[in-house]
Amino acid sequence: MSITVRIQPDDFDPAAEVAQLTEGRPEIGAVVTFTGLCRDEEGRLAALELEHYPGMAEAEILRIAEEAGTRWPLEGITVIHRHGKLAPGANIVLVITTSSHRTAAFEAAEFLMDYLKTRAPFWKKEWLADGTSGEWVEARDHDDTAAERWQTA
Amino acid sequence: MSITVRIQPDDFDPAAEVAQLTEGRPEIGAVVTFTGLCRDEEGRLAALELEHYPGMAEAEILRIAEEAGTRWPLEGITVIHRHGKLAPGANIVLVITTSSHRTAAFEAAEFLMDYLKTRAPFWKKEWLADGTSGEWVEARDHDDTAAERWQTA
Amino acid sequence: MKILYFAWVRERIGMPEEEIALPAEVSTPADLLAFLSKRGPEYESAFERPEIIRVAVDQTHVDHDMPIGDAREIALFPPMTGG
Amino acid sequence: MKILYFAWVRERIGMPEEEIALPAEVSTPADLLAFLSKRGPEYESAFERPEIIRVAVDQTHVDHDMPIGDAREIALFPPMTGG
Repeated sequence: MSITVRIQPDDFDPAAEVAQLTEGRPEIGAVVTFTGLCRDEEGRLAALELEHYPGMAEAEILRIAEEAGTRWPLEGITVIHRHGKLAPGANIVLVITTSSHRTAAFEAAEFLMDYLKTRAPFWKKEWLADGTSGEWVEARDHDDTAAERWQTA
Repeated sequence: MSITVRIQPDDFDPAAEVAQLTEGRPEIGAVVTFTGLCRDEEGRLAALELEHYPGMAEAEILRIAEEAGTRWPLEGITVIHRHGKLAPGANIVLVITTSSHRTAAFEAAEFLMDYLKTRAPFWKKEWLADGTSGEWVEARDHDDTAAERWQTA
Repeated sequence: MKILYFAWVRERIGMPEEEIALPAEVSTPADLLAFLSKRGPEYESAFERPEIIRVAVDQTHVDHDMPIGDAREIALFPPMTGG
Repeated sequence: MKILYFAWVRERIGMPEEEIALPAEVSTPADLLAFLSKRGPEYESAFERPEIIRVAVDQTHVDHDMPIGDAREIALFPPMTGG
């Protein structure tokens, strides 16, 4: 299985990343992509600023991806996470999973997102529409619960 | 919520379809795509031929999409299903779901795929690498089980 | 009544659709399958396992014991394998 | 020892990282948080709820009661909100 992890300020192109994972691979039957976008929160936000822990962010996402590879029969995983100040509508994160079968691709993509939310060292700060800096986004219990469902006894 | 359903022989462009659903929609935070591809089954297949029931195929997929819209808070759904003779590596089906939140987008995309597999009037026939026509693909119990998990009491 | 066939049901019967005048006693899909099976060996072969045949009345899935009513078209086909 | 701060921990302390000579009795993240809290009001504010602070030792998540050992760097930060 191939794993690609990138942390970058620049935007990404999901179609190009999918092509990278699938071209010349006729054993792949299912491709799931998740793209997380910056919301405007009903006009309240001018931007989200994403801070990360360089080095650990890549290492932790790689650990999560390797874990997914042991749990599901995957052909490939790509995770790209942006940092810096991102405007509403901008891409934040991309997860792609490929597999022979759709269930593996779906479950692994959900697993990766749940773990990215709760274990990858990124933090979001709100910038408000009036130009001032707002609050740091608070972690949601919901995300911890979502991640816990993957824990095995 | 916007729903787009297309049944067509031609290929589709997932990136263009995602752009259609997301542009100028800053309330969307999550985009899930599923792309189903024709596998070569370890070199055994030259093509899959997809037959469908014109009229009912569109109507049934629209019913499934409307059902998804009542179950999850979605912003948009796009389903494109190809028919005709498709070579290994070719796109067969595209499902896109958009929502404010990732869980809704993921679950709705899985629901749509499970129901497409078991309720949309399409049938796959194998064409073998030696040029002869092979068997009709048999429905898998696994797909019925996958669809049944969405049934409410 | 317009009857449509798909996939291997179509192949075994040898045509994609036909117009058939249904006798009054054919009031459900189960009746229809039994009636058609008597039309010849190709129909017998197509419907040798009637329980696996799926039925759509006017483009909507129905069970084998539902009333056909005044349908415009009835389609008979194997379990679906799309997606 | 190199100590790194992120997000509002970094903002409250007023710097992203610093070198601190840790006394021998600081052997776990819990010890470290208690030790740092005494360095001044900015630290006290950053760590006023030590139980919610996440800790990474050499870029790996650890619990508050794990031994720090001979780590090269320890990072202290709020619950993560990526993805």
